[in-house]
Amino acid sequence: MSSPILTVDNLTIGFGRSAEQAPAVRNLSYYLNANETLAIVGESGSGKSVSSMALLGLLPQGTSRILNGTAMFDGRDLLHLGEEDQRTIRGKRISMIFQEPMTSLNPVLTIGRQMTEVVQAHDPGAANVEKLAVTMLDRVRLPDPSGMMKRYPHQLSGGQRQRVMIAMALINRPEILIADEPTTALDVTVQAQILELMRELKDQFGTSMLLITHDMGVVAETADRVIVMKQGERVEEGTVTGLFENPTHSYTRKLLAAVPKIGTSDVPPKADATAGSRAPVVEAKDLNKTFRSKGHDVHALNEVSFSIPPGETLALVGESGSGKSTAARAILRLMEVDSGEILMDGQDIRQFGTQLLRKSRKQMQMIFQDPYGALDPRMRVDRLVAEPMRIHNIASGRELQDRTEALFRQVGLTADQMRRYPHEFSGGQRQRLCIARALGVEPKLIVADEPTSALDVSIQAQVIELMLDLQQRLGLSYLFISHDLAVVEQMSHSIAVMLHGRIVEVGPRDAVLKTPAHAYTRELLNAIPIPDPQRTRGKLTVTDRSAFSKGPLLPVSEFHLAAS
Amino acid sequence: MFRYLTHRIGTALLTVWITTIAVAMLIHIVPGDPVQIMYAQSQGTTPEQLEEIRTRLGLNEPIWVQYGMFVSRIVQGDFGQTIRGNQPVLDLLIGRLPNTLLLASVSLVIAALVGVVFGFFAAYKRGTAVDTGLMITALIGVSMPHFWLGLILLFVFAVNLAWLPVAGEDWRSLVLPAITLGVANAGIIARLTRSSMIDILNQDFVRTARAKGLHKGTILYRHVLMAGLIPVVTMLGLQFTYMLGGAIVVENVFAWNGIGRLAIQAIFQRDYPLIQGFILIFACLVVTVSLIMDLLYAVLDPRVRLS
Amino acid sequence: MRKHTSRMLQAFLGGVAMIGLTASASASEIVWARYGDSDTLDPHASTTTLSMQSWRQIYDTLLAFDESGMPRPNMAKSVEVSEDGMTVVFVLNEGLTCHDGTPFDSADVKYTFDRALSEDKPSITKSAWGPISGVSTPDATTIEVTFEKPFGAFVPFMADPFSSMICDSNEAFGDEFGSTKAVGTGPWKLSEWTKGDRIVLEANETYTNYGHPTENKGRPFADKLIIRTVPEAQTRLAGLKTGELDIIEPPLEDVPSIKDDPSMTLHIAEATGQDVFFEFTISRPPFNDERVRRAVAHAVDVDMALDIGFEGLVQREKCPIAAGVFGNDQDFCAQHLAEYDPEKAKALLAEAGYGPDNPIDVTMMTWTGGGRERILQIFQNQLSQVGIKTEIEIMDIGTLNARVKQENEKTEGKATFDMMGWSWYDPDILYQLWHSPGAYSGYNSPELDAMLEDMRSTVDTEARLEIVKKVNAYLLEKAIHVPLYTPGWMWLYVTSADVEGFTIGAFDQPLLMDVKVAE
Amino acid sequence: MSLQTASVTGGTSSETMLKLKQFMSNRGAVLGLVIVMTLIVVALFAPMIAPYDPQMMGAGRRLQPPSFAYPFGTDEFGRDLYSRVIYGSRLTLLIAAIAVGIALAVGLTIGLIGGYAGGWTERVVMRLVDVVFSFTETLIALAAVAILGPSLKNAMIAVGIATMPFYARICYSTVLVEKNKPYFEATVAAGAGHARILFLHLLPNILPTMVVVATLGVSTAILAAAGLSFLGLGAQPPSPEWGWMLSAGRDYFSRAPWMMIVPGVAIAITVLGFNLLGDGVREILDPRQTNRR
Repeated sequence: MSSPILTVDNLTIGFGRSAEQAPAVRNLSYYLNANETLAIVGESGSGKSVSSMALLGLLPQGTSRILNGTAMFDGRDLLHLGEEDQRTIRGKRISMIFQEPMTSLNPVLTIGRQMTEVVQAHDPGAANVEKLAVTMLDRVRLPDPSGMMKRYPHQLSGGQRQRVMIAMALINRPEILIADEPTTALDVTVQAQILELMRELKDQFGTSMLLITHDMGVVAETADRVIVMKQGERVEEGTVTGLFENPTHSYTRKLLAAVPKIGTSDVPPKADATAGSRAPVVEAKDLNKTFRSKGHDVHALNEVSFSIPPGETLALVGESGSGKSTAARAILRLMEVDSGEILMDGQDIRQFGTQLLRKSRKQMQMIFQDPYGALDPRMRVDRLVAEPMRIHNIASGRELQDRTEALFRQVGLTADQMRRYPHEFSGGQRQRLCIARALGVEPKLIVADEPTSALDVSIQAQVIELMLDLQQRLGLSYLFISHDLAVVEQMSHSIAVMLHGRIVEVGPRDAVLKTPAHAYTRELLNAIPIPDPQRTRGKLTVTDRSAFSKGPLLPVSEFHLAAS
Repeated sequence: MFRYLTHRIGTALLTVWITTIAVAMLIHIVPGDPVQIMYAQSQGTTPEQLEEIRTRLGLNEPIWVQYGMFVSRIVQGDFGQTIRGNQPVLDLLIGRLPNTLLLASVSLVIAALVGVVFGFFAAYKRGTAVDTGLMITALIGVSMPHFWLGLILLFVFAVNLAWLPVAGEDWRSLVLPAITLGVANAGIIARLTRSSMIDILNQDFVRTARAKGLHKGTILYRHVLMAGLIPVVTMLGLQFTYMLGGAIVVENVFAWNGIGRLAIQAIFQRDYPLIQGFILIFACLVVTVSLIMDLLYAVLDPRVRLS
Repeated sequence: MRKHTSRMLQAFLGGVAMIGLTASASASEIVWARYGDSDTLDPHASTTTLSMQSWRQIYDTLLAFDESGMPRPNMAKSVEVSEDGMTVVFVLNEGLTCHDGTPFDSADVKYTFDRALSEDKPSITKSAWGPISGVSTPDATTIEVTFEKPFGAFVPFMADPFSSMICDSNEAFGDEFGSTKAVGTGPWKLSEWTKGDRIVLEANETYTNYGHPTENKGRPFADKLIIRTVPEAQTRLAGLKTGELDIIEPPLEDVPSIKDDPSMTLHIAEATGQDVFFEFTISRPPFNDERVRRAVAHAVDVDMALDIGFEGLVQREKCPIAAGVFGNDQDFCAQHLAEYDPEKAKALLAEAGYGPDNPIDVTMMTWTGGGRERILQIFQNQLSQVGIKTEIEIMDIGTLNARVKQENEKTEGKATFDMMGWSWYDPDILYQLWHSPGAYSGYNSPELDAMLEDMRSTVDTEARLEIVKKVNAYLLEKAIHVPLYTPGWMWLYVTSADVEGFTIGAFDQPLLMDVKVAE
Repeated sequence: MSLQTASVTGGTSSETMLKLKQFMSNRGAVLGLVIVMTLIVVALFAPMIAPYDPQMMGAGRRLQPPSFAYPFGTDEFGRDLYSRVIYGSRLTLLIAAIAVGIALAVGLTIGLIGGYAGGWTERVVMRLVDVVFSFTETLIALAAVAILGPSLKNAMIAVGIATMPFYARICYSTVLVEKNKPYFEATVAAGAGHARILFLHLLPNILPTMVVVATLGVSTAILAAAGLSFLGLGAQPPSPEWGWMLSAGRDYFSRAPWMMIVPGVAIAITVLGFNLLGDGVREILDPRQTNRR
């Protein structure tokens, strides 16, 4: 191994007034070798982003301070360089890509302009800058690279923008590339492509990479070495294989244990044996919904049908824009569909008037992706949890209070937390509150729209466990919306895969995951980063979305159907 | 883009249309008998004569017929005659419109220059003494009653020091009213520019620009100012209409011969045809300005231009 | 301003451009600044003093007032009233011409009369022309006006700007007349009117002054007259100081310092015919009670108010018809007027049943400007001392006119009284105000109607004087028309030291024929 | 993280203390608070603070320059300007309270209905508001006075009407923001009725923003009302309303400049106070920039 090209020592960073007392990053030390990929892993608030921003002097001005430490690069301390010296390194010798591809590009400048200025900023007299930019766009495999130069960011998809970011970051052939959660905001198939691209280009350009991520799967696929951070401190460091096989620190172990791995959950969640034979809790038939957007129609739901037996979980899986959230909202009539039937106890709730509809909502409750936003910040949590019971006149007075308290206990909260406000709770606790609220009216069905995706992995695992536990105890049915197949595997009895508003495959969990019948399902499965450095996957195939078959569903085996 | 434009033009026309209704109804919502007020000047008008005037003005017709008559007259460019002195309303307004536009435009230029510069530097130096100083200055500018500032300027510079002519139509008479109107609005623009620029400075793409190693000047000019100016431009459009509103008061302080001074006179004299004409002209003006600003916005922002 | 510039230019250019500049410097101009603009140049479409003053420059009248306000021959070299007062014959001077070069003859006079008295678009002062039954023109210089009944105020009316002679060529201009076009026979020709800013007039080279009390009998001495609108009084004064303006209405508040300033001269209009007075809503309590009205008159110390409000520059007026008008007799009126006596006021109020337990709460109104809001504040203070609570409302004169009429027509609600101002050249004003229905639908009674009709139709001076006195006494005794002061508005003028020859004619008409502006 | 800052004050004591601390550390806001509190105290205890009756005239002490006996000098009637300014503060606060009250009540209602109802109602209501808004406060206030007639009471109403669209628009956009938050959907999904959603959820969440708007709106209202009085379309004499006093004083500028300067400074300081306070309140209640105008 070559000598490190970057050595960080005792890096300590503080924020705001309490910078000294409670630094966001404490005594962080690490090194990065040439041609190496070092992953810094941690959950939110671990200080992993902050520490890497500090290297380039990109910390928010005024509020944050580097309290201590050095970062030696090419014989110079990055942390104590003058602004101009730092500038000559940024984008030239060390460059960076960020998490948010939607906002990281300037919306009023063309891609070409934003590409070329990186070169010109470091070499004002550079020749053939345009040509170089086109070449780079081509190398990140963007279609029509010269046409791309004249386009504006809003005309590109998220994945395309992240490709532009990568092209921009590599155009000056930097020695180090810092990638801060580069794929977190992307769909899983896009993520796989971007990761593959980054690996490839890193090798071609001989760049070292500092990868900041929370995703163990990404780490396993991409990194050579790993640093685990927790609350501003490094808790463990090691090679990727060593760490995955032999985690020494308890936090690392916890982290690894919490990561849902596809194919590891062999036993489906227990279900009532008679479930399949009893009438479904809810049945959707031929739902259609079309939005008008910028002058053309978008089919959010296209002949979508499914049914959920009592006590079972149906997972709706798909990438962003596939229509899965629309389907969830349509079931609850939070959004009106254009046509189709939603049957509950044999009655089409689409025909219900306001009063009946409100009553029907007693049967179906919802929990949301964003537990921060789903609770009215100005209402005390006991009143929030009690609200559905109050609305549906289930209880009042002392009884209401008792029931609320019971609900708190049921979701693992304590009665002394009842008089607080939502902001005093952590993300996981808030999701528990949402669940408690949903349970109050003793619904048959809970629609859960990505209930864990805003949570850190360790918290995510707890919430899943709670939901499974409740299902068994109360015989609940779930409509579980998720993009994460690993989570889906843990939760569901059956799975429906959605693409462009259509269900392209539906069937029992194992059938869909183990013997996927539709090409898109296979691609989705293939794209999932696997948190196991030993397992490598084959070359990714990327199919044009519109090329997938979206015909009528035909049976593959019993209960297992796929689009023809 | 096309949809955007048609929508904007539709909105503009709708605004004018609603205004015509409001203006036509104006005469019916004033307390007292408008005809009596209008003809109070004439000596010894008898009730019969008043009735005749009422008939002539169509005030005895059903309200929609009156509205129809009103609109058809307006469309033909007939805004009626003033009560005081029987002058054609449209001519009076058109005659003074250039003065108001001139005043508002020059004030806008002053306000925009001072405001954008102040706001930009305050945003750039945010959290520092420079920021505080600039923003306190801006806040004082916003807090001063501009008629008062105007009078003080008038008395000090034109009356006591006699540096500028006291009344007239050349550029020197424009100096004080334009400064008065400009200063008050510069404060607002500075505050808005600052917050707009801070918004931009906090955007991810500015961080990207820094990460690319661009020069500070390039970042500020090409990335921050260019993107930050788009909301500022829209804001300037809104400010221009405020300038037109503010001009009403300032014109009266400085005896600037614009439609604002005429409007105040009309209101005092309850000269309803003139008030109606004024509101209509003002509406068209506001609508035109907003439309121009919308177009400018579309040209500046590719997200609008290319959609 | 132009003078100012040319001076600067001279200094700058030295002798080089002297020739060119002499020409422009010799073209003398008068810049006269007032607080507001004329409403119109059509003498039949406004009643404001601001308008009348501009008509006076552009148009001429058959007769003209002399210094004392008596009508004298002017365009008409003679005027003859028949014995029975039913016919008036004017004979015009020869060779009168309009500004557009057309001769002015009896046809133009008839045109003016016909226009003023027309059915569809009469002059808004139509009733002041009198009960005219016909106008005939036996020849080019003779005009015969016949009446339905005698009308004593007709002859002086022919000297008033309301009767300005309009050339019949104006007919062609249609609606433009009075707005962008105005052809008259007066000393100045309309060159340009920028509304709200300035009326630019040029000397009428062919003008002959037959009857106006100025020394100059030919064209005006100055070449140009610019009537500017400069609303702010302080600004006008500043403009006068810098030489930008020549004649201004000064800020009253600065009169003490102006008097002491040798660089300017203060002129005070006399015999303006302006009368500022109280009138009451006698349609409802408490002002339906004569005692309460008299109590108001007794409660106000007008002299003190004038001292504070107008720096003592205006006169106490004791007659319903203003000083300078036929029949004004201060001593006679004083005998009937309720003079300042707060004790008497209190007594009268107590007698009428008002007092601390039953206070009077009324609204006191007047129109904007002229320092009147100050006078009212003083009155308010004084009235509160006798137990009359008042609320002040100030509005535009047109609004006030309408409001007073409205208030008079109401029979319930909070009572009002107002400080109103009228200016006329003849006691006939009282007919307009108080003969039923009256300008404001205010007080009227059959006996007053009879007296006023008598006053109108009496042509004999002596006899008319007696009736005028009787009417004055009646109005004062009943406290219907409580006179306060004169003059009331636009009565102060200041000229710069450069200006000579400025005088103010009767009824507040500045005479600019003699004015010379030094360079 | 931004989500956390956006969910503003809960109401617990620790939270309140934190906000209070944050407010007190903003020197401008504290200055604003001091100015406003002083103004309120002065207005409440005007009869005790003012040395003279604000309407008391005295022929012998007209147009006196500021002195120990008359700190701000006297006016043309010999009235003590200091006492008049003190009593004028009552009117200023009254104007602020009534004008802002009208604007807030009407604006809030319209904004809530427009934002909540959606669809046809939303389009009609908000378009009308936009039309009124585009006319700027000054013009609307003038038009309202033209209809109602000049008086202080009408000026307050006029300013209320004129500034209403601003409140309605802010309220409307705040409702839209709140409507897009998951808790709104969560409440609907729970089966809540209109009244519950409007009054128990939406209203408490938009109120902080509206409080900020109202605090900043006070300045606008005071300036607009003073402007109307200055033009003679508001307060009538002998009211010690500052705008009217200023207007009355201008005739005496060369002889008694304090007559015009004193009320002008009083207005400026008051407006500055409310602006500073408003900025401070905005900082703690509403981290988003609710831009004025």
